[in-house]
This record gives sequence, C-alpha cells and structure tokens, in this order.
Amino acid sequence: MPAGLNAGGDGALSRKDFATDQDVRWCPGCGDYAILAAVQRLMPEIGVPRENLVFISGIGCSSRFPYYMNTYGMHSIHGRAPSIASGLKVSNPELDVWIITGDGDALSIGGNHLIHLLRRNVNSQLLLFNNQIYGLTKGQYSPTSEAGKVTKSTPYGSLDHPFNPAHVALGADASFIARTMDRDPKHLKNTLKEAHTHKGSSFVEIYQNCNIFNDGAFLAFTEKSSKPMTTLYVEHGMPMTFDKGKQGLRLNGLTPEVIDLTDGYWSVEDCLVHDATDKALAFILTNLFWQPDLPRPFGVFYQIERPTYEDLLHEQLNEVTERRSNGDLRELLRTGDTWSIGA
Amino acid sequence: MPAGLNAGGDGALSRKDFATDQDVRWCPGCGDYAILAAVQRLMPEIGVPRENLVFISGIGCSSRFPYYMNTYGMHSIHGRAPSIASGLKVSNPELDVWIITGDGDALSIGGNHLIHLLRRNVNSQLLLFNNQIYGLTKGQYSPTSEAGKVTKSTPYGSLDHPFNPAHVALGADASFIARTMDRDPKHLKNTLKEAHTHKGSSFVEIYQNCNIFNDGAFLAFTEKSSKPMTTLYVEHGMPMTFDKGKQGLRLNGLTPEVIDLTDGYWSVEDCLVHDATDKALAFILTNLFWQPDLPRPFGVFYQIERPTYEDLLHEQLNEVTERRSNGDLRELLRTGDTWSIGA
Amino acid sequence: MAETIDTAVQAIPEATILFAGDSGDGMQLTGSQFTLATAFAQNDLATLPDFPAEIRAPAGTTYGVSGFQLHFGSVNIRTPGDDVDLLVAMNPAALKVNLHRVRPQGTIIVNSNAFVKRDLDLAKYESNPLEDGSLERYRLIKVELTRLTRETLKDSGLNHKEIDRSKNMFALGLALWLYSRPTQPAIDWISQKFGKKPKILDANLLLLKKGFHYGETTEDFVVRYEVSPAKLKDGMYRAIRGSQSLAWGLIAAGYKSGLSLFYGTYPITPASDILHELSRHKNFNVVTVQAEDEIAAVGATLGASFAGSLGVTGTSGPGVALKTETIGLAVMTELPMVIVDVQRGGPSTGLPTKTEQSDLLQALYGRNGEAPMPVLAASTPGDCFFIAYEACRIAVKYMTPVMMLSDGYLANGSEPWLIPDPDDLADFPVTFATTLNGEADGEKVFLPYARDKETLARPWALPGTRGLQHRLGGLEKQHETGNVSYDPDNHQFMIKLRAEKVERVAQEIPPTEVNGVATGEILIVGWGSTRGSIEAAVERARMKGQSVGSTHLVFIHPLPPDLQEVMDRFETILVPELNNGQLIRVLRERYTGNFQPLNKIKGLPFRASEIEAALDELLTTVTP
Amino acid sequence: MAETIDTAVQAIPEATILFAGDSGDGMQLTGSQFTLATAFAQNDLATLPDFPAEIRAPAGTTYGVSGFQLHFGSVNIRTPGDDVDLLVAMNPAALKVNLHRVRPQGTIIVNSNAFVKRDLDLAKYESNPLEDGSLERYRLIKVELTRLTRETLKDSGLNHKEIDRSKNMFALGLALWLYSRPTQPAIDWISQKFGKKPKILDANLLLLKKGFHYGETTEDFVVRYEVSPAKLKDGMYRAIRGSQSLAWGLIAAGYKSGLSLFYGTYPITPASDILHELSRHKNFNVVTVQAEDEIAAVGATLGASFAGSLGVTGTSGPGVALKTETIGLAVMTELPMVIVDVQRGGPSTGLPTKTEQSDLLQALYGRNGEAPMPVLAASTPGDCFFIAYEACRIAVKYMTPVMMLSDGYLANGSEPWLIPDPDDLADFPVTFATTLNGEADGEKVFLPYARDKETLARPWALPGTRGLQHRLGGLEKQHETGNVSYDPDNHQFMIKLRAEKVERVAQEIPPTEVNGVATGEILIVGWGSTRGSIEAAVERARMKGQSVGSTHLVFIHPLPPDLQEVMDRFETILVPELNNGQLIRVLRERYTGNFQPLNKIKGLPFRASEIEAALDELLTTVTP
Ligand SMILES: Cc1ncc(C[n+]2csc(CCOP(=O)(O)OP(=O)(O)O)c2C)c(N)n1
Ligand SMILES: Cc1ncc(C[n+]2csc(CCOP(=O)(O)OP(=O)(O)O)c2C)c(N)n1
Ligand code: SF4
Ligand code: SF4
Ligand SMILES: [Mg+2]
Ligand SMILES: [Mg+2]
Repeated sequence: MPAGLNAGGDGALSRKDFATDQDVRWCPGCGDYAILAAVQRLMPEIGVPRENLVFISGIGCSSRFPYYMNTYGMHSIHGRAPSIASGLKVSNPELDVWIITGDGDALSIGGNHLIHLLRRNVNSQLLLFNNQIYGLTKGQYSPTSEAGKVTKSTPYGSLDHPFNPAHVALGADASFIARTMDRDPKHLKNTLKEAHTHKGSSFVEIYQNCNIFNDGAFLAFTEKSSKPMTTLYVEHGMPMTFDKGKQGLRLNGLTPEVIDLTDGYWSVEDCLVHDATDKALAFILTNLFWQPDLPRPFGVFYQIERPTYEDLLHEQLNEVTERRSNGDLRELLRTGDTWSIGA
Repeated sequence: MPAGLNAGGDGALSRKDFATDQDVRWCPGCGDYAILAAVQRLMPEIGVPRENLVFISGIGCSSRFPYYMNTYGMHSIHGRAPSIASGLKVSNPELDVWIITGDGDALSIGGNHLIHLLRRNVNSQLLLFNNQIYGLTKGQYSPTSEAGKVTKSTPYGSLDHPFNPAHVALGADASFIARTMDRDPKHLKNTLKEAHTHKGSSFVEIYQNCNIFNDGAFLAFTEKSSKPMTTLYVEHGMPMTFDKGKQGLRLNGLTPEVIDLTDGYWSVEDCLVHDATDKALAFILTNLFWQPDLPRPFGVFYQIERPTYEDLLHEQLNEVTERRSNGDLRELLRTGDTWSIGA
Repeated sequence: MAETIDTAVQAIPEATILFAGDSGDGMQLTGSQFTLATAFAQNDLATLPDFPAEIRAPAGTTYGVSGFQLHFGSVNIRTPGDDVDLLVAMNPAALKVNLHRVRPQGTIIVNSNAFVKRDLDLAKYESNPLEDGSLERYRLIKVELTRLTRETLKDSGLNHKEIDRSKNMFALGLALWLYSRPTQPAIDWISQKFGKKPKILDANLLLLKKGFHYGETTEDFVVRYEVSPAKLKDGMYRAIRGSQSLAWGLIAAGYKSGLSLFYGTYPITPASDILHELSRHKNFNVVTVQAEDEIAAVGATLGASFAGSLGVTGTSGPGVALKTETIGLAVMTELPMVIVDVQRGGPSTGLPTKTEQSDLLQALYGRNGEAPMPVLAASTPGDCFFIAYEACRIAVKYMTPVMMLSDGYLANGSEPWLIPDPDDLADFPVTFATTLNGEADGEKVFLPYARDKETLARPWALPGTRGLQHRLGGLEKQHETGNVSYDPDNHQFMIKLRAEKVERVAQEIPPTEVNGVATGEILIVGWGSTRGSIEAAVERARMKGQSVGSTHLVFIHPLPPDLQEVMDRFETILVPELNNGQLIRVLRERYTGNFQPLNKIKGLPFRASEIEAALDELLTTVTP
Repeated sequence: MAETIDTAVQAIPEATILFAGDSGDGMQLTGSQFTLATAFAQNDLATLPDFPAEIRAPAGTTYGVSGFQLHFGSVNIRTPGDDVDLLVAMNPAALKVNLHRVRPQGTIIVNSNAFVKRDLDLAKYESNPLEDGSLERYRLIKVELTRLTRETLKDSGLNHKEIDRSKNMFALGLALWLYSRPTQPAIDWISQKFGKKPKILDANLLLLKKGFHYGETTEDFVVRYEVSPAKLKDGMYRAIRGSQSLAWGLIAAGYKSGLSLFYGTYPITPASDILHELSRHKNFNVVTVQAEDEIAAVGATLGASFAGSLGVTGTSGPGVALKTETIGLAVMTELPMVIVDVQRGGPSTGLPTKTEQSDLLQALYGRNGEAPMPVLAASTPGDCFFIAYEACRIAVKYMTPVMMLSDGYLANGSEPWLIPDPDDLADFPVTFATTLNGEADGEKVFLPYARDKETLARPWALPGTRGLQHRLGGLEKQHETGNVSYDPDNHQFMIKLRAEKVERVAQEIPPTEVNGVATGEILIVGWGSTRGSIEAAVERARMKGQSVGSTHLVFIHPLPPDLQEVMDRFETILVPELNNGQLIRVLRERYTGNFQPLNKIKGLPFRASEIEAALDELLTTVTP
C-alpha cells in the first residue's frame, strides 16, 4: 500500500494525529474547544485505529466537530445524526461510532431519533453539547433553556418548561447516562472514556459554555468559589459527599436531603452510596435539577448491560443464514408454483 | 339563529347526541369500540357544549375516532396530532381539546411531538390507544411490542427493546400520567374524567385489544381468572393492595416487593400508600413493567399542577399589550428613523 | 348424487372474471387460487385485487366489499380486463358495487341465501334485485351457497362460523368447472396450508369438489368455457406480484453486486409488502430495519450506504415528502441510495389503498435547492424486478440517490412471469477506494470528490479503510478535496457538475423502442403502470387499421437522448397518465410536438377502452 | 489641532462603498450607520451585507471577513452596486477578499497598522500589498487607524480591548466626511445606544469626530464627494430590511383582517429574523411559537388556522422540505395558511448564509399527489411587506395554503421605503360561517365543503360555533358534505375542483406591466430578488438605444392571464435566475416563445452588468 496510507497506520498515535488541516472555526472562548481537546487527547488512549472511528453530527456549532477530527465523519442534517449513526453501525459493527449533537439538535428537532436510539441500544457514544441555547442560529432559546429566558426569539421571556436531559434519557430506558462539563477536562475525559467502555448507547450530557449567546449559564458549577457547594460528583459504590467532604446527601424516604458532615451528628456512613445499576436511584439523583439548596450531580448516573441492537440483528442474520444456508438467487426465483411452456 | 343550530344547543345531552351519522368502521370486536362508548358516555357528564369540544387524531385505526364524535375534529396526519392540537389550543383556549393517538402514532413517528407537548403542558387530554401493534397497516410490530415479536415485518422476531410509555411521559416531565384499559369500562371512564379535570397535558395510556393482529396482548390483565393477581389499581392516598386485598405492595429501600396480607405477618399498614404528587414514587411504580411476580399498576400514577403553556402565553400577551397598549399599525410603520421628501 | 349432464363446451380467446364479497369472505384467496389454476392452464393473465381501506369493515356494507378481478386468455393479456364476463357476488353489497362492471349478457353467480332483508338494507337495495327483474340484461345464476355449504359440512365437526367462512371454496370449485380449469393446484395448496388442521382441510377439499360437481350436475349452465394455452415465450414461468418482484429485484442487486442489502423503511400502504417480503430473506445478507419514521428510515439507509451497504428505502408519497431533506443530503454527499415510491392516491392521506401516478413531479423537483437525481419507473408487476435492479446498479455506478416509481396497482397486481436467469442480468461491479488518489504540495492525499472520467462518480471510500479518512456533509463541497467551501465559483461549478453527472446516466438508456407503427399519426408516450392498457389499446387500434404507436419511458430523468427524434415521426403525441398531467409538463418543457393529455384520477388503472376512445376521438379530429 | 484644508468637492450621481473587516470589527454597524446618514441625505440606496457562516470566525482569517456594501445616489438605485468606488479594509484579509470588487482607480482606505506579519500570513499574502506596488491601479490611502484610535482614547478610561474595538467609529467618521454626509444621525444613535455607558459614549463620539476631522486635516484626499438628493416620490421614508418589512406585512394583514396572527416556526437562517421581529410586537395580537421542529411548526400553524387565527409559518428551503406533508394536509382540509420560504443556497445545507432562488420548483411541485397552491414572490426588501400582506389575503379569501418566496438577499438587504398608509392597503374582509348552509332529507345541515361561486372557497367554520360541528382530515373528501369518500368519480372531481380554485386566484392578478420598451427585441421575464439588477440593466440598455423591456412576476402560480400576449410582443425572452433554470421550465412548458436562460448560482445577486452583458450578446446574435 502507498506510503501515504501508513499515515493512518499503527504505532503510538498522539493527540495531533487526530487533528485535521481545517481551521477550527468556533468563537474564541467557546466551550467546544475544551471538548474537542478532551476527545483528541482520549483517542490515543482508547487505541482504536483512526480509520475505524466515525464521528456523526447533526447541525449546530457543536456539530462542526467532525471536520476537526482526522477520522471518518459526517456533518449531516439537523437532528438526524442518531438515525444515520444507527444505519452505519448496523452495517459495520466494527466501527467505533461517536454522535456529536447539541441541545437543539438532540432534544428539539432530533428528540425522537434520540429516544429511539437509546431504547434500541445501538452501541455508540452520544455527546450532547448542552449550552442551553441555539448557537449557530445566533441565540434563540432551546429546550434546555430555563423558563423565562430572554433571547432573540423571546424578548419577553420564554414560556416553555425545559427538559431535564438525563430524565429524557432515563424515560427512553438508556443503558448509560452521564453528565460532565467543558470546564473540568479531567472529569470530561474520564467520563468519555467510561462511555466508550460501555457497550450500548452511551448518553453523555456535557455542560458547554456559549460565551457569545449564553455566557456563564453554568458558572455556578464551574467557578472555584461556588463549585464545591453546587456540584456533587458521584461514583459507583462511593458515598455521596461534596463540598470537600463537609456535606453529604442522604435519602429521607424517597426525598434526597443535604446533611452536614461537620457537626458530628451525621457522618459519611449516613450518606447515600451510589449504585449506578439502580434505575430508581438514578431517577432520584437526576431529579436534582434546578432545585434550591441541593447540589447538581455529575458523573455516571446509570449503567446497565443489555444486548445492543446491532448484535441482536447480526445474531438473527447469522442464525437464519445458518438454518437456511446462504441464499441462492436462482432457487429463490423458482420457489413456489412454477410451470413450463414449450420444451 | 336557524332551528337546526339548536341541535348543538343546551339542555341535558345524552350519549347519542355525540354520535355521528358515519358508520363506525373498526373490525368487529375491536377494543376501540369500548373506548368510543366510554368517551361518548363521559361527554354529557363533563357538560362541555359540543361545539367547544375538538378531537384531533393522527393516523391509525384508533385515529379514525374523530369521525365518530359529533364535535369538531381533525383526522390529521401520522404522528402530528399533538402539534396541531397545540396550535389550536393556543389560538382558542376556550376549546376542550382531546388528542387521540396510537402506540405507533404517538411513540413511533410522533414521539418528539408527544414529549414536547407534555413538557410544555398544553391543557389537553391525550388518549394513547396502546394495542402494541400497527393495526391500520395490517400488523407490524410497534415501539410497545414486546421484543422478539413475530409480525409481518419481523418473521424471525422483532429486535427492538420496547418503550415503557409511562416512563417516556415521566421523562418528558408530564403533569398527569395514568393507565387504564378497554376491558374495564368503569375505570376507563373515571380515569378519563380525572384526566379531563386535570389542568395541563393529561397523558392516558389505554390498553386496547386488536383482535385481528394482536389478539389477547393484555389478556393477563383482563381475564377474570388472572386479573386479580396481575393488576394493581392505585389511588391517591390509598394503600397499595390487590388480589382482593390478599396481597399488597411495599418498598424495600427503593425496590417494590409483594407482601402476603393473609398470613398475619404483614398488614395493610405495611403497604405503600400512593402519593400521586411524588415523582420518584411514580417512577418506581411505573417501573413495574413486564416484571415477573409483580402486578401491573393501573390508575393515576402522577399528577401535579404547573402552569399551562397557553395560560403563560396569553398572560404574556395581555401583559405586553397592557404595558404598550394595542398596537397601532400607522405608528409601527413610522417607528425609528424616518425622513420626508417634498412637501 | 345427481347424474352429471355434459354441458356444451365453448372455446373462447379470453375472459374476465371478478370475485366479490365481504372482507371476511376470502375473495382475495379465491381469486389468487383461480389465478394459480389459470397459470397452470398456461394462459396469459393479469389481476387487479381491490380491497377496502378498512381492515375488517362491518359485514354486508358496500364499503366493506373486497374484490379480485382476473383477466386471462390464449391471447396476449395486458390489463385486468375492461368489462367483466363473470361476476361472483357473495352478497347484495358485492353485487351493488360491481354490477356496473359486468358486460351486457355477462354471467352473474350470486349466493342467493345472502339476499335477505338485512343484507339488502345494508346494501341500500329498495327491492331484491334477484326478483325485481333489474338483472334481466345478464345471465343470472342463483346458487344457495350458504345452504349448500352448511349441508355439505354438517358432519364436518366445524362450528357455524368456520363452516360459513369456507363457502368461498364452493364458489371456487364452481368457477374452476365453468372455465375448465384444473383443480389440482388448489387441492395441493389447501393440503399444505391446512396440513395441521385435518378437519378444515377435509372441509375445504370437500367443498371444492362439491362446487366443481355442482357445475356438472346443475342445469343452470348452458355452456362451459375453455381457454386454450397462450402462445407465451418458452421457458419456466411463475405468477408474481409487483411488491414481491420489486423485493426480489433488490435482493438480486445485492446478490450480483456482493453488497449487503440494507432496507430501511417505515410501514405504509402500499409499500409495506416490500418490507414483509425482504424480511423473509435474511439469508441473502439482507438487513431490514423498521425505523421510527420515514426520516429515520432514510437516515439509517444513508448511514448504511456510507458504511458500504446497498442502501434502499421504500415508502409511498407521504413518506417521500418526509424524506426529501435527507435525499438532498444524499445528493450532496454523493452516496448511492435507492428511494422506492409505491405511489397511491393523493394528495395528503388521499386514497391510501388506491393507485395513482401523482408523485412524478415530487420525484423530479421535490427537494430544496438544485438537487437532481435519476428517476426510473416500472411498468408491470414483473418489470418491478428489473427496474429495482437497474435503479440499484445506477445508484452505485454513478454514486447518486435514485428514485424508483411503482404504484399500488403494480404492487398488488400479478402476472405470469418468465423467470429470468440470474446470469442474464447486467453486470454489477463495485469498486471501493483503497488508495490515495491525489497529491497536495508533494504529499499523496485522498480526494473524496475526485471524479471518474466516464461517469463523474466520486470514489466510494468506506469507513474502516486505512488512510482514507474523510468527512462528508451537507455544506457545499470543494471540488475534489470535498472540504467545506463558500467560494462562489466553486458553488456554481459543483451545481453544474452534479447536474452533469446525472445527465450522464443517459449513457445507460437503450434506444427508444416503438410498439405498433414506427411512424404515423399518433404516438402514445406513457410511463409506469399504464403500459398494459396502452399497448392493449394500440393493438386494438392497429386491428382497426389506425396509424398508432406507443413508447413507454423507463427513465424519466434523464430522458432518452433519442426521444425527440422518435416523437418527430408522429403528428400527435398522446400522453395518458393516472394524474392531472405531470409527465406532459416535462415533455412540453423539453420537447416540441403536439402533446395531448389523457388523464384519469380515480384511483383505478386505465381501461384499454378509455385509451382506445381517446385515440378514436383524436383521429377523427386530426384527420378531416 | 492642525488647520483644515478645504478639499475640492466633486458632485457625483452615485457611489458604491464597501466596509470590510473582521467579524469583530463592527462592519455591519458601520455600514448601517453610513446607510442611515445616506438616507437622511435623501439619496436612493441599496445595501448588501455579507457575513461569514461562522458566528465569530478567528480574527484575521479570510473566511472571517464581514462586509457591508452600500450603493447610493441622486439617481434611481436598484442594486447594491457592481464595482466598488471606495473600499474600507480594516485588515489584510478584508483587502484580500474584496480587492477584486474595486474598480480601477477606485479608492482603498486601509488600516495600515493591521498590515503586520501575523495578519499578512493569516491572509496568505506573500508580501505586503501596501508596499509591493500591487495596488497601484487604485488610489490607496493608508490610515493608522489603530494607532490614531489608541491615541485618541488613551485617557478615555477604556481598556485595550474596548479601545481597539471602537476604531470602526473613526473609519465611519472619515467615510462620512469623504462623501459629505451628516454626522448627526450617527451621533444621535450612539448617544441613545450608549446612554448608560458614558465612557463608551464619549469615546465613540470623540472617534467619530476625529475621523471626520482627519479627512479635513489630512492631505491624502485630493477630492471629496457630494451626492445630491435623489428625485424620490414625495412622502415619508424610512430605511427597511426585507425581514422586517415581511414581518410588518404579516402584522398588517392581521391588523386589517382583525384576525390574530399566529406565527409558528423553527429558527433557521435566513428566516429567523422574521420571528425575532414579530416576537417584539405581541401588542398587535401576534402569537409567536418556536416549535420543536419545522413539522411541529407547520402543524401548530394549521391547528391555529383551524381555530380561526391567521396562520403563518416561515422557514428556509430545508425547512420547507420537512413541511411538505403537512402542507398537503392544508391543501386537503382547505384551511388558510401562508408558508414563507426565505431561500438560501442549496442543495441540502448548502450555503446557508448566501442567497439563491433554487426553491421555486419545490414550491410548485414539492408535495405528494396533486396538491396545487398559489405561489407568490417578493422582489425588493420593501416589497416583502406588500407580498406578505397579499399572500395572507389570498390564503383567507380562497381558503388555501399559499407559498411566499423571499431570499437571503431580500431578507438582509435594505432600501429607502416610502411608508405606506394603512388605509391604502387592499380590504381584507373575513367571514366565518355561523349558520347551516345546506339541506339533507328535509333537514338543514352544515356543508363544510360547499363552495363560494366566485372563489370556490369553502366556508371557514370555527370550533366553538354552535351547530356547525364537522370533521376535517387528510382522506379524500366528498364534495360538499366533506365526509370521507372513496368514490372514484368524486376523487377526480375534487382534484379538478381544488386545481380550479387555485386557478381562480388569477382574478387577483393585475395586468402585466412592462418596464422599458413595450414591444421590441428582448423581454426580460424575472421573479423575486433579481428585479433591481434587471431594471438597472434595462435602463442601461435603453440608454444604449437597445430595444429591451422587462416584466417581473409576483404570481408564479397561477401565472398572469395576459403573459403570453405580452411575451408575444418580443422576439426573445431572457429569463435571469439565481438557480440552474427553474422559472424557465415553467414558461417553456406553458407558453411559446424564444426563451433564453441566464443563470447565476454563486450565492450572490446578479450584477446589473452581468445582465447587461447577456443583453448585448443576445442582441448581437439575434440582429445580424
Ligand atoms: C431543518 C433545519 N432546521 C433548522 C436549521 C437551523 N439550525 C441550525 S443549527 C440549529 C440549532 C442549533 O442549536 P444546538 O443544536 O443547541 O447547537 P449549538 O449551535 O448550540 O451548538 C438550528 C435551529 C437547520 N439547519 N435545518
Ligand atoms: C407519513 C406516514 N407514514 C406511514 C403511514 C402508514 N401508517 C398509517 S397508521 C400507521 C401506524 C398505526 O399504528 P398505531 O399508531 O399503533 O395505530 P393503530 O392502527 O394500531 O390503532 C402507519 C405506519 C402514514 N399513513 N403516513
Ligand atoms: S456561538 Fe456559542 S456555541 Fe457557537 S461557536 Fe460561538 S461560542 Fe461556541
Ligand atoms: S385492525 Fe385491530 S385495531 Fe384496527 S380496527 Fe381491526 S381490531 Fe381494531
Ligand atoms: Mg446549543
Ligand atoms: Mg397500535
């Protein structure tokens, strides 16, 4: 094979090997840069050959992503990436499929494809860049924008009650649900790695700052000053504490409440221990959403194993083919009632 | 007004007043007849003038429904009824809007409109006729069909993991979620009545038998013999017992388990008491879905009050109009920088 | 048992018969069994099933009537027949709905037991037509089907419902006798269908025989008919329905190309049967995906094409309307894909179970921006096989989405089909890009939008191919590199290039054939399912010595290069369409000629006589 | 302060200037402020903003260049200008991208401080054009914008970023001086914009003046220009952009009809601004709904129409592709609805921020089945107001969906607009059905599909109206009763009836006007945003004594009844379009004439000179 081809070849690849010659065209300061960096850093670690990686996106600022990855990719049309990715993965399960989408792309026009991808459990990683705004169209509110938001299209404030993305995913019976943010590169990269390790549709919501049209939407969770009190990092098997261990979360019946771990009354033992396989717990946890005095959880909320769509499909295909042996066209055309005329 | 008009007029109306001159064209024995009967019986009770009732449906056997109601109606296109109903309700909040849909119409092609209707909380009743099959197109599996289902389009069994409709609704943050069935006319009618009383989007899943393409899908819940053990009727504020009070449901941590109320060890006091305002409980309850040894719940699972989309919209409209007074076109055209030429 | 009378036998060249009854009466089954026997009798034939929109409409209602029409003969049969020679009516509604189709002096067999008050009312008959003499223009034969059936089966051990449901077998037996058809095919079929239900099996066989004998024994029939074998080309034949043959054409395309066939779809009448058929043949490396809607279906199909499958998505008009945006993406990404549109009555939901040709302009122009693509149309049930194959071949060869048009009549209609030899199908070579094909500042690079000289196709480089990583998308592409380009000149260049590529498909079009006279007064230009009626009409015209020819378009975009020249050989061009005039718009725009439309928009195919009439009228007007 | 030199003043009839710089340089603002001053100077004008697809492309890159072109004069101005007289380039990239537009000997003002290594590299300049003599064909004026700005504001208390960002004010001031424009409008605007930010306010005002004085004091400028007021019709004027005027046309329709305006949409470039504008005017009883997608948007709009609102849905090509199925439902339910398509570069995502006319055929034919609807096109930014109004009026009068076509150039371009008097707008009467209108077996009944004699419109009966309960739907409707009907003859009748209804809209079309010679050699037939360029070209042709006229179509379906007759008065018909030839297909299909296409598909409007050239060529070829 010609020299050039080795370019895509083996040997330890570095982050740079995953960059393309295309200039990255996001606004300076956009959170998308951090996500791109994290993904490019992760790629060499997961050790999948570049040619087996495919990034499929819809339309939006975030959906420009594939142009910047030296892998196969498609910048498709608005909201349809999950469908295109499904057909791709089913046709060639060897491929490592990543879906890049935004809060408008995935939850507005693409909502239906999203929930059907998740229920079918097509093995892929879906990265939802949630900036709570329509960036590319220059700043209208999105299905994740807080109610009352003043935008170009809602000068008097938006009326729609926002989606809780994690709940939408849970309602669709996703097998992997996580949340992370652009401003925490380490957690971002690790979460993506776990998503990649998971076999099935991995739903990863990434809080991403749009510094042009919705700057600071997640400031409370990213600013050094407030972050400790507002963010709760959960890990399977670990007690739920935050604020540098000074506070914890416990369940009172089905209601989560914050406990003070400093005054000696409550201790870590009293804290809820995260079980990522417990669907009910995942629901209660992700219900911590714009709730005063309660932290916002980050991490892998839910993860279970169930068969992937493409595995089931190919098992069936093979099973039928074995039972009936490879189809013979000449035979097929003559099955059933035939008759001859002449000789 | 001409005599004829009084036809639509006041005075006690009866079930018959809501029938049209069109022959009902469902297959003999179809569960849809029972639902039509229940709705026609309910109408006089809720006392809404016929002319203020609008039934909007998509496409499917179930979506033929509006033709049989002597009210306003639209048999629209596949999956779009929630959108059409939203525009209708927003334009005239006086109207009492009912959405009629099927498991394919609402959860397959119409999934996105469904979840957006629910999150916006447009005041309307959505009746999802779930027969776990595509009836009108003569028997392909639907998003609620059990995995492995053999149908016209899946001779070797379907592969898709089915939706749990109540979870989809919960994931979309619906304000009213209930389940009932065609074979229990009384519960059906009462549930529809509660849905109508609720202000907001009321999501009602109705188990409906398609005796042609999916006969007996819900037999376990409808047959006298098995029904007591398989069905759990929940009511707000009441303990969860079934099997004529012989069995009950309790929570072990977050896990529901059946308890025997006859052997004296457990009593009704130990049973879970239904609280329709508790979202987490609603999730756990509706998670009882194709789970061996656990009953299937029916009734109103979840109900909370939150502002409806059309109320917010008209409040904003009025508020702005009051503040800026009714728009004057001549003024509008002259706002901003103008200059005169000549005279 | 009564002695048998031997009825006079009359040899006839062709006949049209129509079985009609309730959806529950099994008329479709009766019809297809009669068709099978007729095929074995080696007649040429064409069928037209006609069922209600309702799944199971209430018994006895006119809108619940299901019918199956069959036209067969020793001569060439091209249509399901204009006027009916024999109507079998299982109840008053069936008679009411179909009487107008029966020719004067035609035979009508009715189940007289069904002509009772309730059913007469349901059919909205004031008086009983069997008694009020309203049928005297026909040869009426009353058979107590219900009673005879019950008697025959009283000891069968079947319950009432089962017994009454089987009376169609009696009718079938009688019809087979009347037209001297073999009973063996039906017997074989029944035997293997009900093999596991001995009671039902015996009952059906018994009734079939009874019905046959009834013909022999009753004196109602003055004559019995014989239709000798048709002079068909030698070879092995089978009866085939359009949806089956279309599905098989796709399978053949996968088979010959070595590509895995990916069929992404969402059920819709009358396209669903393609899915049903394909899903039965997974051992041909056929993947069928029933998506959540048409948009997801075409999206998944495009993704599959990107991955190297033979991507096909099938639907009907309303589904195509939903797919157009994604088809535009296929035009831009230049990936091979076939979109099958099995047309039905429109607009909107329209007449979902009826046939129509009203999606042609949508196929040609129904996309945003300049998004040309090849459009092919099948013309008979068996032809669907070859057009499906050709559509796939062109999609891959030219790296373009291709629209294939069928319709409800083709999908449900059937005809005897000379089984093709797979080796005779056109070659279907596929080459995937594996090496770098360009250079940029001294470095070898991959140019995903480089062009093949002959076809202008771009290379098909599959994900998984080392070193050929590239990104596709819906934004305008730079020539060769395929990078996003906002350059004005590049945009115009690419628009023209994509158009030119599709025009090049004309290379694939064989010289236009004219059926009938090669030059003369009237040329009929048709497309799609109207072929049979048109050619039947031309045949009649020629018998009348009229100077008429016809040509049938397979390629509607691009059009045959020699079409103008062919049309120039005629004074008038008649364009019959089952729409309000769509192909004629295209012809008028691109060609010169005296174009005359003939439109029928009734959800039904043309009768040959309707086209014949149009010819007669034109000829009297044009020739003084 | 240096003494002022009084520069020679030269009076010119017209000028074209172009401000270009980084997205961050505020060129759009500079341009619109200059436009405002020009409007006050009572010149006629046309503008062409041109921004990158990226929200904020990296500074200094060529694809990050944002431009604003303005053509103004004392004569009639119909286009944003062909060749640029003055280019203001804030950095090398801006110069690189726009130099080719500048006429020989044209003036170029550059920010010389920006021509440093880094920026030159970003713009891919090998050598510095300011020094390598490559600009000698132009009058180059180097201004140290950055340095002058920093000096001016060193004590302003603003930080570096803020200071550098305001250098466009200096440029504005200089440009205003060069063309003798009033500074007051800009001063007023700045004052109220930054009223709350005194520091910024003072800085901007200061820079504006400094820029103005710079002109007076520097010796770089040999002449200064004066453009006297244009002879415009008397009256009150304003500058208006197409999206604003379109939105106001819809508001006017609601206002005059008394209907509540319901605008259901989903954001998409370049249509979003209509939503943005409408959402600011809720006190006109305007409801705006941002739906989850285009399908939901058109669905909600149709529901609103059913309820009695004036339903309008706006989008661009890809959005129309998604709406077609629902538009078909509107055709079948015969509810009034307006679909606005602000066209952009296609196919697929294409060139989203560029202009094009390539959705015409989709508008005419992009639906399943026979689903005709009126199609209207606006031709100037101000015209959008009147066409939007007319589209609404026709939709309601004929109870039909109507497609209105605009495009990116109209949406973003602006022109001086003679403010119309609301009383002069056509009447917009609306009647809702309130009484039973038919009889069935002796009973009075409501017939939702009864017809108005003149328009063939069916009655609009709103839910909530006692006694008129009825059911609409997508299945074929029975004439008058509106019940579902599978009757073949009814289907054909209804198809023809719906088509005839749309044809009747021709009653609304005024006699075709011809601009230029009334009969002669070449008639230009145009539609949409090409009007300005076409009429400018015709004017030039007439000055050259060429026998050329033009007519511009507002109604593309139905077409004007007198169009053939008008075209017959010319030997050749030239059809310029910003697509690959769409209207010309329609003309060729329906009319006779020697039709010649002129197509430009570069995402940019025609230059008058391009059409002029086509005329010259045709005339030399047609006249021997
Ligand atoms: C069919 C269609 N409708 C609308 C658009 C316009 N559009 C492009 S991106 C977008 C939303 C972008 O928001 P999001 O998905 O959150 O991505 P972001 O830009 O915020 O990263 C919209 C409405 C389109 N391109 N195609
Ligand atoms: C756009 C479009 N796609 C597909 C169809 C075909 N279709 C009609 S109804 C239906 C599904 C019906 O299933 P469901 O919604 O469960 O209703 P049911 O008939 O079971 O009551 C489908 C696929 C259609 N009419 N329109
Ligand atoms: S608009 Fe927002 S989301 Fe888009 S590139 Fe700019 S900062 Fe990022
Ligand atoms: S097909 Fe099934 S759902 Fe449809 S009408 Fe018949 S029984 Fe009912
Ligand atoms: Mg976003
Ligand atoms: Mg169903």
